[in-house]
Amino acid sequence: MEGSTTVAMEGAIREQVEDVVVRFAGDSGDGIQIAGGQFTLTTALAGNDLSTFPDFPAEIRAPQGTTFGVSAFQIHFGSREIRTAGDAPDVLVALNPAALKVNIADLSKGGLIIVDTGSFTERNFKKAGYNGNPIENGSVEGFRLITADITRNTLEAVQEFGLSQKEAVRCKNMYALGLVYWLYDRDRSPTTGWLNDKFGKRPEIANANIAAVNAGHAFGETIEASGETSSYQVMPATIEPGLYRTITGIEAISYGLVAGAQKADLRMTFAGYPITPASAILHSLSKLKQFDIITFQAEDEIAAVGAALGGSYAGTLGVTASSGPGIALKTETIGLAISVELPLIVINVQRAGPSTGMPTKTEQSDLHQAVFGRNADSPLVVISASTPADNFEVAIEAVRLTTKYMTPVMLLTDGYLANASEPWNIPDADKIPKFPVNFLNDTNEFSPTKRDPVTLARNWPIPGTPHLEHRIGGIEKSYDTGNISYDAANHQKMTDIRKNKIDGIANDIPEQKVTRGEDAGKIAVVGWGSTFGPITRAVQKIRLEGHKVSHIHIRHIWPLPKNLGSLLNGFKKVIVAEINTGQLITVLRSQYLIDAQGLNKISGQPFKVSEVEEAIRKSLEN
Amino acid sequence: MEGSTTVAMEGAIREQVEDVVVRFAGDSGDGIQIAGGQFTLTTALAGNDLSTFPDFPAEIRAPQGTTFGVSAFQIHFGSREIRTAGDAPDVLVALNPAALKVNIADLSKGGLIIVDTGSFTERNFKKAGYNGNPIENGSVEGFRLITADITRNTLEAVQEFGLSQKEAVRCKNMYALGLVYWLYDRDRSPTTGWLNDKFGKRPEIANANIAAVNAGHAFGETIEASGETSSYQVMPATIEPGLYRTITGIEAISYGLVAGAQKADLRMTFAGYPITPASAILHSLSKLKQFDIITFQAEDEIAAVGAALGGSYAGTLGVTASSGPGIALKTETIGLAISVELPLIVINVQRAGPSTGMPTKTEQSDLHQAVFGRNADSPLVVISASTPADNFEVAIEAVRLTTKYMTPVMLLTDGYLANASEPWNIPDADKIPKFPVNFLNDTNEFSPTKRDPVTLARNWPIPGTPHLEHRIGGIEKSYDTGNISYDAANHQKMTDIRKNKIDGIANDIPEQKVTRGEDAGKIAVVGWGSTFGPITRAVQKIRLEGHKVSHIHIRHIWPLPKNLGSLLNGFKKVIVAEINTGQLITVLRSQYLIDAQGLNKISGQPFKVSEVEEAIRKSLEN
Amino acid sequence: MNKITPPEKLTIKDYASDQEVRWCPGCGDYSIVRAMQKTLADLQSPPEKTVFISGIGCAARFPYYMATYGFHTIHGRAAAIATGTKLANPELDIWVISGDGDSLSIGGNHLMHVLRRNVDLQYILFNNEIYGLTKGQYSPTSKIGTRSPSTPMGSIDSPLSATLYALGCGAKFVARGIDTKPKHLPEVFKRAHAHKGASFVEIFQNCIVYNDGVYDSFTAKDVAAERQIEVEHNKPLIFGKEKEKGLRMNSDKIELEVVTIGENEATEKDILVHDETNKVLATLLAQMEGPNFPVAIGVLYCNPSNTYEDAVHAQIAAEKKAHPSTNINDLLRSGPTWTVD
Amino acid sequence: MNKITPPEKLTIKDYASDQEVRWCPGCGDYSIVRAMQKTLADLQSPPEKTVFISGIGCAARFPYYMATYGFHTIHGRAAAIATGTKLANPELDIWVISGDGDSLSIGGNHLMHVLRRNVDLQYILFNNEIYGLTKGQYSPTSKIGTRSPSTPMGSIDSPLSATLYALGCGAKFVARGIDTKPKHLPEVFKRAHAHKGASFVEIFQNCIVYNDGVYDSFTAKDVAAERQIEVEHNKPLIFGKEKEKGLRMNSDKIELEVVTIGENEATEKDILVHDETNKVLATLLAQMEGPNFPVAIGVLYCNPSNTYEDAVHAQIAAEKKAHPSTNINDLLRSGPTWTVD
Ligand SMILES: Cc1ncc(C[n+]2csc(CCOP(=O)(O)OP(=O)(O)O)c2C)c(N)n1
Ligand SMILES: Cc1ncc(C[n+]2csc(CCOP(=O)(O)OP(=O)(O)O)c2C)c(N)n1
Ligand code: SF4
Ligand code: SF4
Ligand SMILES: [Mg+2]
Ligand SMILES: [Mg+2]
Repeated sequence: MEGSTTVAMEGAIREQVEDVVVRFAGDSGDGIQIAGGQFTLTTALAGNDLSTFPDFPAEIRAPQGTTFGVSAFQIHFGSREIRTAGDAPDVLVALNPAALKVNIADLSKGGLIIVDTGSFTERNFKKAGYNGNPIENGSVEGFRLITADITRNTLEAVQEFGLSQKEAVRCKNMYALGLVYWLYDRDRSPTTGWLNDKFGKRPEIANANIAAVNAGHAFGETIEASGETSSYQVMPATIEPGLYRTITGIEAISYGLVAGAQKADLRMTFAGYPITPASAILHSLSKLKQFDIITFQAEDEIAAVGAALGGSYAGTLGVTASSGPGIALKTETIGLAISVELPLIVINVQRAGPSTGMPTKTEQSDLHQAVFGRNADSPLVVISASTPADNFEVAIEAVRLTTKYMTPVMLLTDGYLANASEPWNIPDADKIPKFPVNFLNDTNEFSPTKRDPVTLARNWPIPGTPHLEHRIGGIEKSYDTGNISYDAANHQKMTDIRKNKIDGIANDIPEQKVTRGEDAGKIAVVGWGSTFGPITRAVQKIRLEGHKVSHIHIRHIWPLPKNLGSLLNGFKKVIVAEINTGQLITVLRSQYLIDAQGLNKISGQPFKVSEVEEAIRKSLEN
Repeated sequence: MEGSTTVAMEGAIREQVEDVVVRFAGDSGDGIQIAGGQFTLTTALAGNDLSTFPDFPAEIRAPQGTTFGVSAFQIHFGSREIRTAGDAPDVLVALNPAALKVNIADLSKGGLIIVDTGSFTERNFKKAGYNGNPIENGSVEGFRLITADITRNTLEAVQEFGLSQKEAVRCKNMYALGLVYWLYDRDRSPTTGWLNDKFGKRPEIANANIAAVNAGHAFGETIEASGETSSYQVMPATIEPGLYRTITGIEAISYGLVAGAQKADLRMTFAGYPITPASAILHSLSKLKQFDIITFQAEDEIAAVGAALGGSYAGTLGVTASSGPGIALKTETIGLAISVELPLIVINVQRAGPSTGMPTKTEQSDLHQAVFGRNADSPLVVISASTPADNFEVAIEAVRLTTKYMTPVMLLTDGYLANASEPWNIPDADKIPKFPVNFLNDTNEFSPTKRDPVTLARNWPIPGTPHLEHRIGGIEKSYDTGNISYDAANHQKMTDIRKNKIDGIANDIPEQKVTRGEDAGKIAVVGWGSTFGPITRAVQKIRLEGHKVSHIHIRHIWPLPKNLGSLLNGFKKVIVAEINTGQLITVLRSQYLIDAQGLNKISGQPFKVSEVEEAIRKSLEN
Repeated sequence: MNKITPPEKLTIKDYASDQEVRWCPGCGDYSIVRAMQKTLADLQSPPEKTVFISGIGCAARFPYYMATYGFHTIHGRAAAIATGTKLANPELDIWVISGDGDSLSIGGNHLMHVLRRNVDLQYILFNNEIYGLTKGQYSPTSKIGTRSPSTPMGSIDSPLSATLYALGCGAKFVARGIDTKPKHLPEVFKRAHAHKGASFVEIFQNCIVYNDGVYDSFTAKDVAAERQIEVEHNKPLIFGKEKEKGLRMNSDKIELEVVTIGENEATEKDILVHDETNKVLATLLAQMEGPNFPVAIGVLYCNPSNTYEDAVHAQIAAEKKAHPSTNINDLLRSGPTWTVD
Repeated sequence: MNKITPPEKLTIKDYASDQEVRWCPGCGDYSIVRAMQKTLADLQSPPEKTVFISGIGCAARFPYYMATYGFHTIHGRAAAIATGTKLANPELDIWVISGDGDSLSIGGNHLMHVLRRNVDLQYILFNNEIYGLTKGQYSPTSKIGTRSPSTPMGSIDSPLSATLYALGCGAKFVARGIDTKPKHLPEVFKRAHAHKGASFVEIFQNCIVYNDGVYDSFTAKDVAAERQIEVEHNKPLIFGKEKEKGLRMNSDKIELEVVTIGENEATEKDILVHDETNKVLATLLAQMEGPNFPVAIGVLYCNPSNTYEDAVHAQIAAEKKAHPSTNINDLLRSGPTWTVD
């Protein structure tokens, strides 16, 4: 909580805070993500700005009560602009000892812990690796505490609805949610509505859950009345007017692809192979078949990218998505796509590596792979998303570039962006410009390698078109006829064309803007992808102290925006902040010979605002 | 021919030349490579320095007489140091019209053409795309010509041996060889010996071929006597004393692996999947099983690298080889090798791309893939060979580094280096230092991730060792125990360790030497791999003109030699010459912020000396 | 656009492209390309709807020689790419062309899945029991003992039977042909084409350069009649110069045996009648090898079932019916929203 | 080095590692790991020579729980990696552990080749007809109509039969087991272990979270006797609560039929006797599916042949004999040389 004042409210006195970070945590069977989702929705409706971060366990369903089975959901909300899910939780809801164990170290100083004492049994202490009851043995010293036997209270509250014991216990998350609703004075009706909707066919479950929410809320009022704890208020933020929804990165990317395909006037062939965290795109598009989307779960990543390319060959928009190890498998086929110059979108939802690494943790370490990771001189377009909602725009941009330039486009997003959600000012899709594809059907002097003189894109004749029968393939082809050619000069020409085509795209993308701060100055903090939130907040804070520090966030990784070199040259120092050992920095240093310094973190976690702040401060001092 | 004087010889007057480039060309069934090979051996025995370049057609056996079925073999030899196969042939032997058509443009001004008029038929003109007889229609204007009905002459010469027509015609290449032997006053006995050896079981074939050699030679003497043409002499070069042989890159790399494995005291598991031009390593090692080499033709490249890694896991030296598209397929498994820290040598015999590209043509365009081409932060060692024979040393270095540092090593060579041959001063293998591997068998405080404090290499416990049973895998593992770990700080630590281990190898490789020239000066021409020959010759020539230009050739691409940055900083200008659109240059610019300029060529052909010279001259002027 | 009036009837020549053929002289691939051109002419396949998709290898050069659409892709992946193409446009008539290395070494998995899924295309495997394009290494179908550059002491792994593999993968149409049978081969192609679903055809193809004569034991003119059996649905399984031999089921041993009609009490009634819908019979036929058995060619198995692309598009159609709006604004506004003003 | 005296006899516990098991409570994998630990104890397998190599998936976590050597590799590639390990050290006793996705989706090709080559190892496929680890997408063995996150309208492609696939790949040992049969499973494992060559074992495994009860139709206690048939070499193929049913060959249709002994003139003599060396019989047994047929478990096929690693090392031994020098200097000096002085 960064700023807090106390205001008199109707009935009670609520402390007013500018922003708060709440983390719900419990066993993976405890419904933590659902509670988090509901709290997010309610908070958005209350007019706060917010950002969320779900943190799933790596295991499907680890044995109950173990530390590796803990699931968590963090939300940061406030009356000011919120850009990250928050460095450290102010409130931790711990539904079992393991959840406490795993999360307590992150809690902010003097933070509030809500525990379900009903789960604080000897067995669970042992499973969590506690020696005795942590509430009693000093483990929670320095924190404020609300203890409630949430399990028992929930069972009591739902008793009348005649659920099974298992079903009844499952309402625990709603009790905890009700309690946090009380803590921040939230309206319970959106959740009530959602529950009635969701369990329409089993009203007893809906009612039980509603009763649990209410019981949790009532519990809060009771302890408040007893003076034990007080509740807070977070005023609405000043938010641009519009129609809003919360959107996860996965939703945004899926909707962006659908919108992009429509703008291009193309059907879509999406082929994927399940892999965490990219599978969700396949799942989400599988439910949108009415938009003329073929979704295909292939036998592996090679088949997936192959089928996507085959789909492009036939005249649909071929798209595939995976994560690092899967992308590695796709590179040979991406090379073919470069050689035959067909559209292809390859989405990489990056995760921590190398190899299997930590599939559920985030990282930005596939930029080298995207830009350089193929055999031969095989340039393609690389773009990246920087917030969950940004995936929407970036996906549309990917469709635009892949179809206009007949080139594969690699879209980099990551596990954090994919799962996190943010409120989104829903754009008017009708206002997004169209870029319809025109398949060739002019048989005049036909050659499959004929190019647009400006974009250098080859034309796109598709099978099924009479009189344009032709052959394409991965062997080097004649610039003129498209037939196989081993001619030395021709190979030079084709290599140059492939390079120039991609380089030329720099003329067709927006110039690099400065996200925050001046166009020149002391320090530019450069980022890309999901570091957007922490960097922009850190720069904001440092700027409030009066320093000329700017934030530059790059969407187009390859080719880079035309003005980027001169822009960066306007700063005394350039810091490149990345969740990797230094990858964008390689590109920037080699392109612009700028002595940029890296700020790097590779722990499977996003940057904290304080980490970026500290790095900037250090740099200011030197 | 760069310098030429005329000297009186016994009987005849032979013009003495410093160096000559001869290209044999004909249909792929004409035995061109054999003639070239024999000429090479004889030339080496005559004491010339030399370099060769075979150029195979892409097709297995293209229809006779077509331009795409032309096979060629070029040899450059001289009385001075020879570093390249020569920019332009002085002599072209064209066994059919197609061979003339394909090669004539490369011929040096006023060069000599030897044609087999027996193949100059209307049908063959048409197949070659000639409109009429090129000898008569001005196509060979400006060149000198020796015409001989080689086909008929050969048939006559071998008549007495009773061969079939097909077998008899096959002796044509020997006739042509005999003629060129005459031209350069070569001893025929090595070829005679070789023929007797090779056709030991069919002496009539040996004798017919010998007769053809002699007939060709006699034909030369006849036309010389008639004054039509004169022959030449190339004096022996000053060559370091020693025992010599000619060696191709493939042989060198195979022998290097065998020697390296012996020095490491390891058996070898070589697993490959055929691909041009890398298959030859599999072929060559398949014949060396007595050295305790398991060769395995896998079902694909993924299986090949997998089996190699499985071989390393079991305690042998795992090696795999492929070319660009195949390497692309291997990258996921290379990531696993990085994660589990096992030895693994991955050889990339680079070829022209992207995709299938031009499999029989050379290129250096997989450096980006080698250094950067994997998902996640996954550093490994990259080294490269610069001449055919150099592959030997580099292969040994690969074995040393992979075993000492428990890391995959990528060895870059290319199609040119693999197929080309050069005379080799055979080293004494006994003098090569040993670096025996010690498998762990100490059970004391055992952990599979325990490291050597200096090299940071983990120890190598192999299955079969009692009491060291343990599990490894691609999931992130605890620094301390090696067990699966999703801990944030641990991932940071492991990522750092992986990086530091590879970075630290810079302390264990030779400092960068300057190949030719001073340690500082006006221009450094930097190269790597097979550009060695043309660069060094070009620099030599420019230096003879008095310019302070140096040649720096890099073997260790990653990590780079410790002193390289400061070395390069000593030059006003740095030119990086590569057969790609600029890949080493990316690394050098990003590492050292040096404004290096690229000299690039991507035509599937090596640099010509003149091209490098010209670039240096241009740079000197500016 | 130029107005081109298509000729009344397309001839074999109309299906041949203008590209110079680059196989070795004498290669079995020549007769296969001719058989294919004949097939298309017989079928009057519209060139613009016909697509040849291949991997890499000598065989995979095939598309260049056809005056249709063609995609020469990468090694082993043609089936996967073709699947995408067929899903994207089910109207296209797709032929996948592949070699034994392309299909059964690197591409074995994609072959399996395209057959299992029953994507409606024709998969033609040119089996020359060798890697031609890479200069003669042994392949997964090479006989044990094959000496090749990578197996100088002879290969040691048992060959895979392409046909048995296809059956094991759940193929619904499995047939065999021989490069040198210019009349039989187009008929096999036509059956494959007529079958809706994935049709698998193995062609025994001679590689004159690296594996010459590998099928001589049953393709050589003088032995063919004794060593081949052309199977036909509902016809007795007989062969031999005089059609005097036949296949009989030994039900105790559950295996086939060769009998000569009239000898050892074998009558015509004993001879099995080919039932191309019986998978076990197809397996038995596919297993037959010389010298004791004839090699079976023709349609060993044909048992149609629903195709993958039909089901895919049926789901799309159903969803379109269930959710008629394709307005992006509707999509973006689905779920809870709120207004800030 | 510490001197550790091995206990007289290793117990089941000695084969369990100290790692916390991370499968979902109730997962079928638990009983399989127990069955394996029992098997190793029964065999007294030396832990230091025993290696578990797995791909990725829930099943592939298996090696962590065994107190032997273990390599958790990458998705689909365990067979290839294990092949290298076995070639490098034939003394090792290798078990490959894999799921239906790992083996039959991404890894189908490597599975085929390891079986075809007959590398001496045990390949254990945990078939739960679903992708467990990635949260429940349908797999190549999922039944048509399977609703999963990637097939919300139900899957449409025909499932592959793992066992038929293995037979089509030329496997020499093919067996089946069920996770919930703690006595039968170790016996199957032991047979697989005893077989020299690649042994393929499919285990029907219940994924309680994403595909619960998928095998209930033949594994549920009340129906098991009627819906399963435990096959044993040389024993009649009978099943049923009272062992009253059996399998009979219908040689006209070349198919199996279920008969009840004593009914419709069926006698014990009609009942087929299992011959595990007959591949066609194995195919017939593997094809059987409910509700009309029982599901066959046990060793369907076992027909040993030379192993790959034996042949590899025999060639090496032969070459060592033929060329005894392993002096590098000799190697470098082979072929023409000349001296410059
Ligand atoms: C990824 C990849 N690996 C390897 C190769 C090399 N390669 C080309 S064709 C081929 C095998 C050809 O054999 P087959 O499929 O039987 O076709 P054939 O030439 O015999 O017709 C191989 C290994 C390649 N082009 N790409
Ligand atoms: C190259 C690659 N692709 C995809 C994945 C994601 N992935 C992990 S396990 C798995 C499938 C698991 O299914 P199965 O093999 O049936 O094992 P189960 O979890 O059911 O035991 C997938 C797709 C991966 N780890 N690596
Ligand atoms: S190598 Fe063999 S398969 Fe290839 S073209 Fe030549 S003869 Fe045909
Ligand atoms: S997801 Fe299924 S297979 Fe995986 S551990 Fe859980 S129950 Fe077992
Ligand atoms: Mg072949
Ligand atoms: Mg599974």
